[in-house]
Amino acid sequence: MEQFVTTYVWPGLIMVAQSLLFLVALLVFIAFILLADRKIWAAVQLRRGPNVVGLWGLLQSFADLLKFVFKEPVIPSGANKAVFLLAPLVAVTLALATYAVIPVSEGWVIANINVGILYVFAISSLEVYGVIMGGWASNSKYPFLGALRSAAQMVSYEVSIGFVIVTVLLCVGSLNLTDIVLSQKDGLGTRLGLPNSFLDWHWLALFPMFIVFFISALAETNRPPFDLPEAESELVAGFMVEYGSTPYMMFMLGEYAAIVLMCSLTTVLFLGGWLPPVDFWLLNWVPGIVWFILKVCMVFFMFALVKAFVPRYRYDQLMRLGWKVFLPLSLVMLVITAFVLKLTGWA
Amino acid sequence: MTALLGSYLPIAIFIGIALVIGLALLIAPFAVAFKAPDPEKLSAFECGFNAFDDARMKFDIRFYLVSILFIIFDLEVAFLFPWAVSFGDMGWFGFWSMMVFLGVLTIGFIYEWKKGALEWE
Amino acid sequence: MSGWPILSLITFLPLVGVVLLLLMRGDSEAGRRNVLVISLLTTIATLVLSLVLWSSFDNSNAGFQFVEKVAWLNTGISYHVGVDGISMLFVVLSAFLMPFCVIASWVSVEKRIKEYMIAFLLLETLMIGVFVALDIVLFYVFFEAGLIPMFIIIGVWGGKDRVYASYKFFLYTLLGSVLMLLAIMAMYWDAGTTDITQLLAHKFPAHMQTWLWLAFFSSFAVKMPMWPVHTWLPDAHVQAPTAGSVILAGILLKLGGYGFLRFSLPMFPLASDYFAPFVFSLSVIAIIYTSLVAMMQEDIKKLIAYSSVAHMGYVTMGIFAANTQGVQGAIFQMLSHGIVSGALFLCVGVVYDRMHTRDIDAYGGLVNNMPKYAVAFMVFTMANVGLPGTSGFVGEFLTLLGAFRANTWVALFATTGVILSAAYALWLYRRVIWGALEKENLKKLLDLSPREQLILYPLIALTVFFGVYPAPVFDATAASVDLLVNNYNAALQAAHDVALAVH
Amino acid sequence: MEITLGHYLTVSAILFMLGAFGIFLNRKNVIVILMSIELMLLAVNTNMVAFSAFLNDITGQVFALFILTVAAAEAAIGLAILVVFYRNRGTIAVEDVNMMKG
Amino acid sequence: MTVETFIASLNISAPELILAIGALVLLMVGVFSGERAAGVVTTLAILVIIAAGVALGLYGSEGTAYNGAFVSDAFARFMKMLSLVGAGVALFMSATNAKSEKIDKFEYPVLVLLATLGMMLMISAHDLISLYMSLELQSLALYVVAAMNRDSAKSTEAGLKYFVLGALSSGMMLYGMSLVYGFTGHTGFSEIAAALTAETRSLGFVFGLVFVFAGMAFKISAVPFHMWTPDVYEGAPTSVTAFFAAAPKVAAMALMVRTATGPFQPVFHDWQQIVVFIAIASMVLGAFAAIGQTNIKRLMAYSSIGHMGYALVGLSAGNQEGITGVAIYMAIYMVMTLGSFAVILSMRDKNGEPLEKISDLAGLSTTNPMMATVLTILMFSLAGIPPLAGFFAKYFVFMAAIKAGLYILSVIGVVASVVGAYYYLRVVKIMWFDEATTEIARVPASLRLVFGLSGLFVVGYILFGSVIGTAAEAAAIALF
Repeated sequence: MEQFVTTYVWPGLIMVAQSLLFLVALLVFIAFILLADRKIWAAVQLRRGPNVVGLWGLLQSFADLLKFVFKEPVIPSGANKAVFLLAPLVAVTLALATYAVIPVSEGWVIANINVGILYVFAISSLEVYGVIMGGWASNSKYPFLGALRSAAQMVSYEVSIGFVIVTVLLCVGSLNLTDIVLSQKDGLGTRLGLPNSFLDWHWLALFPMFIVFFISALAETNRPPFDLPEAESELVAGFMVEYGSTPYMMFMLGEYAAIVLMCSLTTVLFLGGWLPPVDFWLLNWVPGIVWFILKVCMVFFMFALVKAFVPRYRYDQLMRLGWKVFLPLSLVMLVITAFVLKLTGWA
Repeated sequence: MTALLGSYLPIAIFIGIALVIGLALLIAPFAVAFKAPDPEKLSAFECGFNAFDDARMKFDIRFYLVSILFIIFDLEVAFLFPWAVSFGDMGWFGFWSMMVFLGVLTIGFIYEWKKGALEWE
Repeated sequence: MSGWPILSLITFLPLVGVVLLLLMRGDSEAGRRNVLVISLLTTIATLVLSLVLWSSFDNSNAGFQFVEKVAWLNTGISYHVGVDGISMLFVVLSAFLMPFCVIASWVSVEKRIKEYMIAFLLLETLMIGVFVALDIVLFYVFFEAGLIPMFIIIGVWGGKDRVYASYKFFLYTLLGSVLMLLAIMAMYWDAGTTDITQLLAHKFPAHMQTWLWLAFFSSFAVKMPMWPVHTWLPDAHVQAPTAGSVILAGILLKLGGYGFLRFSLPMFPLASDYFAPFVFSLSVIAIIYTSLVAMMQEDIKKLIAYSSVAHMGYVTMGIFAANTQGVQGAIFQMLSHGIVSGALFLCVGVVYDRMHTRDIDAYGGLVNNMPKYAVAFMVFTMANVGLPGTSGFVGEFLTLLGAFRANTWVALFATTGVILSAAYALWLYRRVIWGALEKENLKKLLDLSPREQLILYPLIALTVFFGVYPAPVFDATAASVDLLVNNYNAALQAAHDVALAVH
Repeated sequence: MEITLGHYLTVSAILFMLGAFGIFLNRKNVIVILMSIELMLLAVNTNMVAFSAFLNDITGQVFALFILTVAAAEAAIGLAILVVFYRNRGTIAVEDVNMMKG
Repeated sequence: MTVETFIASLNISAPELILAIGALVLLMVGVFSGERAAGVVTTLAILVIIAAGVALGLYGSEGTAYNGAFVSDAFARFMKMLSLVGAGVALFMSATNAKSEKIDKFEYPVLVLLATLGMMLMISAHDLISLYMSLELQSLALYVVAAMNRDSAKSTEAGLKYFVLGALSSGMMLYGMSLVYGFTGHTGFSEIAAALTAETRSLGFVFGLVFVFAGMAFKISAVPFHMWTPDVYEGAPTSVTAFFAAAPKVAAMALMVRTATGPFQPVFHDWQQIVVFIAIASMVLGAFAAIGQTNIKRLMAYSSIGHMGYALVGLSAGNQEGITGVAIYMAIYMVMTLGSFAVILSMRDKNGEPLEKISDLAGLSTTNPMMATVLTILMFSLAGIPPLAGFFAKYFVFMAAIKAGLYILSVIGVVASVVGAYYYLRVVKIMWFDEATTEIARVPASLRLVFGLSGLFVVGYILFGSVIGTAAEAAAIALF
């Protein structure tokens, strides 16, 4: 009995506590990221953005949460009720579930499994289900079309993302995300004789892939300039037209969770995860999680700027970019990377 | 606790908790919010009309095409994963094997391209 | 022996005719004549060759002569041909009847003469092939291939129910022979060869013999045809064109009898002995029952067809009597029946060409304006009945004699068949030939044309000749038959000894 | 409770049967048939991987990977044929796949 | 794998490589020159097949390749040659009717090449994995080819049915393979055989065996897995049906023979029962179900079901004679089928519309004697009447069955062949005994060439049959 407690109950409780802590922190982080998104956008347009709730509007997201909770949940009469409600749940659960394998610092990861990147890839592939279910269950034309577009867009860019990830894997030789980060301690820069620094990270060695990944991430998460599915002028609000109250909010939450995840992945794959930019004692002393969050924020800042700066794509342009530019490009890069690695023996 | 359980149980717990949070959010308004449904409110969104027909209509064949292409390419990626992971342990033979595979894939890709499967407009 | 492959020549000479015919056009009047002339010349050449064969045949040799053997299909099967006393005369008979068929078809076949002749010449090759084959698979190939041209002949140029008749003919025969095919395979695995000469020397185990015998019986009995699987024959005969009937009755029926002689009796002596009572019963039933049925017929051809079944009953009876008289008689009966029944069908053809009906009631009093025809018809009717002095008598008498030696009761019942056959044959003759010429359309009929005389007179001569002087036939067959019967008895004796020794 | 090979085999057998029955008993929609086929292949993969693990032999997993790919190709072709069929007939109900009988 | 063994492997699989590369190149040729390239690509595809045939015939070295996953022996070469001939001739015939059947797309020859490649690999498969992959390569190409005429409801329905049942059978076969793998621990054929010899087979393995054979029975359309055949034969464009009836059957049969006599040889008594059962069922059903048919393509479908039953008789004997018989049977069957389909392809009225009813052949012997003669010969041959080739096909398989003591099987088989003869006779009857009703348009020279040659083959088998017999025997010896 006692043995059962020590081998199962305690570790289990610890896991629950860790997960809970991580999730709460994540949700809070997302809340501020949401605010940041609005603030940045506003700043680019020389507006103020939300500034009423709390100091500088810092509590805006929490206010929104309350607002949504107290809104009337409407389920359209023609909708398939179960699926209609399941869709946001699927969207948000999957978006959050992916974080289980993201290492925010050395050892700071919920599950340090050895097929981490596969897990991420698999779960993020599933996210399209939430969209499809929502669009289909609404039984309305706009959501239906929005869902189709959304799904087609997500899967199109998923392919390129897959190739990009494979390129990174070529350099690392492991599917474990922690290993991927650690392998960036000495990369291109070290091989060229420089000290350990941000030049070792994959963004430099695999620069084109970094760009492809970044843009694909935008498309994958339906961010502008690829927010066709939600194009307000065309499809009102895409697959979530019929949603209101927390179900709607859950889609938004899922979306931002996915965005942050993409930022985290960019960080892990290309920006050295929690590693400090330069191998310098002072910087090494700073906890890894700080560097990680800083990098995620930096990537998100780019996301937000893109949203603010770049005009929206047409749907055909979007598909063309995905299939006719990124796919061949990433394929060629993959081959070149493999060839160079084999030739230099760096793999 | 076995190693397998040790590394995958956290994921299950994590997903479980995420699910609980999601459920809580989903149920909250049903518990606390004011409800006054009426037929207009519950009808599907349409530009000022009642819906003409079932919304689950025929749609463009190209969506099917995209899904089929996705299936194909995503699986190629599935093949690439193990190859990439063990890339360092392989010699040139492993490299060229995959190049042949990708070559065939590329030919298929060129075929699609020329056939216009990738055109949207 | 003679150094040149005479058997192959006889067998495949008709094929040369086929090739020539294929190159011609048979549509026009001239083309038609060319077709007929070529066919006739081919068949006559074959006949001449076959007579050469007979003349150079060594009567004292009981084994196979004129043997040719070439490896074929590299699987143990060989192209192996040769004749002995039993088969040689059948070759001659086949070659002999063909020219008559060609002449008989001279005007009666109106459409598609070229295809018709091609089918006939093919059939000739295949029939002769059956008799000369000394490899059991080769035998089977020839045996069954004959179905194809015959099917087409009955189906295309036959009477109004030709489709039904051709199907029945084809499927009955096929069903019988495929079982034989399996038996042939089993024999191969037991004996390790498909060579008939070696198979004849091989002793098949007793239990196996039973099954093999039954399988062969299923094929030959249908072909023969024996009661109760004879029903295809009347249909086929009635519907077939005249020449088709001639070939059918004259030669194809003999394949069954030949098969019994070549395979069942010598290769499975124990089973043959065991089943002999069974065959006797069937034969007697065939003789009596089909004779009775023949009496009831309204159709001349059908009547003759049933009479053929009855006559074949004598043949099976003679064969399974398994003594010299019986076997000799059976062979002779087959040859004789080949000529006589063929001739009878030709006679029917003569009036059919004029009247286009075969109803007995449609005729009567033909003797008045067709005296030559009446004479010819009479001779063949008598021969069919088995009147002494015609070839029919010799065969029937000998088979009865043989049966008598084997089983008195069988002989007794079979003899009643003779009386019955006299009854229906004479009745037929009376109704068709005798009486007053009352029917209007019959009055215009002309007597035999020169062409018809050319067909019928030689056959009359032959019928009488063999009736009076059967020796040439017996001379040829004697040695082989003796060998066959001796081996048969020796095998039985040996088995008997073994059985005794075991007890 | 130890999970043995038998458990895996049972699960996959059940899955396989579900797939097979899905094909034979389904009278509604061809898509369901396609899904049933996928289910069958999934059962096979379960088998393969289970055997592979218990035999300590990598072949089964390699095989499973191949099956995955082929299954996808098969699904793609099946969908394509289904689309063409739908264009011609305007329906994908199982009972309407009946032009030819006998 | 060292460079030397790899080069050797490439050498051994040279014909396959030619086909594979050829298919890819032709795909590119086709797609870059647009739709009008169909004719050119078809011609080139035939050339590729010929090249593969030459490579196979002249330079084909024997041995195992790719770490034992691929084997080339006399048996493989014999069957591959058949497949290549079947595919090549089918492609050759398709050219004449491509336009009217709406298969004049360059994808068609490419798919045929790919399917042929699949067949070649199937025949040479020496490992469950390579077996499965090649089988699927073939099947996937065939599914598409069946639905090639996209605008025809019948063609797409044929494709759909073929796909659903084909996928089902693949699934079953695969499930069987997984059990075989699991209970023997190997996927290589030699290793499986060794494992089965070393220890008694388990119940799980027997299950797997049954599933594997069921899957293969489907591919050769043996009863009770034949349901797709009539519909696919009828629905698919006739040129495609001609292809279906010839090459894939050969390859699938070869596959069945190889697995039965290779990895599963130690459990001969287990699979013999299965094979005997499906052989009997196929022969009987093929014979009886064909009787009522009015569509000649359906008739050919049931005919092929029956013929597969006969070929299986040889396999069920399980001895070397049996395998020789199967090899000869498949060779002869293929020629007969191709010839028959050449005739069926020639059946079109004055407007070029295809005719498919058997009654449309009425009076063919007067309107087109040559065609009628050839079809008659082919029908009699299919019925197994000597001296035509079809007889010898049956002869050799039944010979083996008798040797193996399968008397009941043989009797049922020959009786079924008599019943089968009935419907072949019906075709002959309609051609020769009935009056002409429809006039058949002029037959293109290429089709005349094909059915003429097949007629000559069928008749001339008695003369040169030993050539095929010797090759088949060598092929069978290679398996024992």
